[in-house]
Amino acid sequence: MISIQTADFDPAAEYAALRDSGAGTGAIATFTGLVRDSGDMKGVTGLYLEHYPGMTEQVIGALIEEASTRWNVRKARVIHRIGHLALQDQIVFVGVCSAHREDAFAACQFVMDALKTSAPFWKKEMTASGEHWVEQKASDVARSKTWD
Amino acid sequence: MISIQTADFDPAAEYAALRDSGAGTGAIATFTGLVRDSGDMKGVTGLYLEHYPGMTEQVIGALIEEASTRWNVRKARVIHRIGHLALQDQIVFVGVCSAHREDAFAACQFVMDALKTSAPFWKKEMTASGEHWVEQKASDVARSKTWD
Amino acid sequence: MTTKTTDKDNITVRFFARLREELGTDQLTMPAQPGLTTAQILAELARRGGAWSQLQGSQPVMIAVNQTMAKPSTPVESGDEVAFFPPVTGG
Amino acid sequence: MTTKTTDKDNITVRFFARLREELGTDQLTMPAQPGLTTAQILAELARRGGAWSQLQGSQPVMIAVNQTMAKPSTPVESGDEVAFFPPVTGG
Repeated sequence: MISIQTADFDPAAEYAALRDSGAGTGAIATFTGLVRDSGDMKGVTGLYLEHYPGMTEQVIGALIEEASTRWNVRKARVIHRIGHLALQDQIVFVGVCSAHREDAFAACQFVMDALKTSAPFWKKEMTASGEHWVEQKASDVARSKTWD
Repeated sequence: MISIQTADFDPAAEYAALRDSGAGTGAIATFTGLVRDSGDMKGVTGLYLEHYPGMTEQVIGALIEEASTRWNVRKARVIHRIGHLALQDQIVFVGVCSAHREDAFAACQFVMDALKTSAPFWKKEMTASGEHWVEQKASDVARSKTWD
Repeated sequence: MTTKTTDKDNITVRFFARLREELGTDQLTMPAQPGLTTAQILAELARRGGAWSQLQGSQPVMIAVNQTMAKPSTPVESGDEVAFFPPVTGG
Repeated sequence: MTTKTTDKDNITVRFFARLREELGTDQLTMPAQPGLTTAQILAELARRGGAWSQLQGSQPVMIAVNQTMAKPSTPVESGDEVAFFPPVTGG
């Protein structure tokens, strides 16, 4: 399931939903991204997140499908927030439950890594000295390519 | 922080404690292991977990320290249950918060992989046809060696 | 899943993030032409000058056609939704 | 962090999991001897025969001295806590 939303999310509720997946589930891996005080610039006070409605859901849906063909995935959940976010706010949640530990970790990290370089989101950082659009990081592109 | 306990744990409370780690935290990775209906045998109905008190805490403490020298780790939490567990019960929790996504994933997975082959826990599976001690898996040993 | 905002005889062109802000528009329509590609749309828009020049500048421009990642050579037909945007930075 | 259950002139030997069950004991003490190693302790215990033979059998036996992973060649002194157990299977 994929949600793109301005509202905050509750990782506890998401974990409970992932866990409710039958007696074959042996492993749940989750990742949560938070607004950090230093991104491209130091002294970040908040973020603005824009996306491409429709395409975003399509891209993330395809990533979950790809993960499901590569690993044992019993359930997967992606939430990404958009709009204005404050420091320490939750941005993104990826949760995967699987029969096996390695599969849960791999699928969760794959979806997260691939999302960063292929899902149409754009981040603007707010700082005391102004706002600016975040540049894509070569390290994120490299990291994403490790799954090819 | 490390807890070895017979009682269940609450991943939501653990996540909240990991998140409460300052504005430099950008990423939280968690892993939870559950009692699955098929392990070494099919039709598992429960587990019994024994450990070596004192040594367990020492080994896991050393793994967290090693993770902290290899990656950015702002906080790490390990909980492992012992005693009798029922199907779908939570067995183990590993949570790491970090400035960076890759570090959170790597430290969390490293601690989990290394714990499986170096922390003195032993699992006995209960099935309709009797109980038996679980054998260490070559795949777990191989997986753990990938971090050397 | 495609939620097209197009009309049938034209091509809808959308812009996001920094491009949207710098071009001062989030959407425009262009007439369809036989054999049209996304590269030709970029070239035509770049001829407007000013901020539009960056569509053929040194900064990378990502392309989607009907909400799927596309290339400069991807053909575009009437009714299609084309989008141009900077490299993505979500997560 | 070490919670030794030893007495000062002897070596405490502990067993866990399948070994504990099959040997029918979780702990015993042995007199310390100069130059003693964990391998010599295993050999001496294996001479008891029966289930004890497996301490020198084909199944791997893991060794800890004072709650730290050790090797067959690890020296053992009076007051030490030695533990033998099957490969671990937690997580």
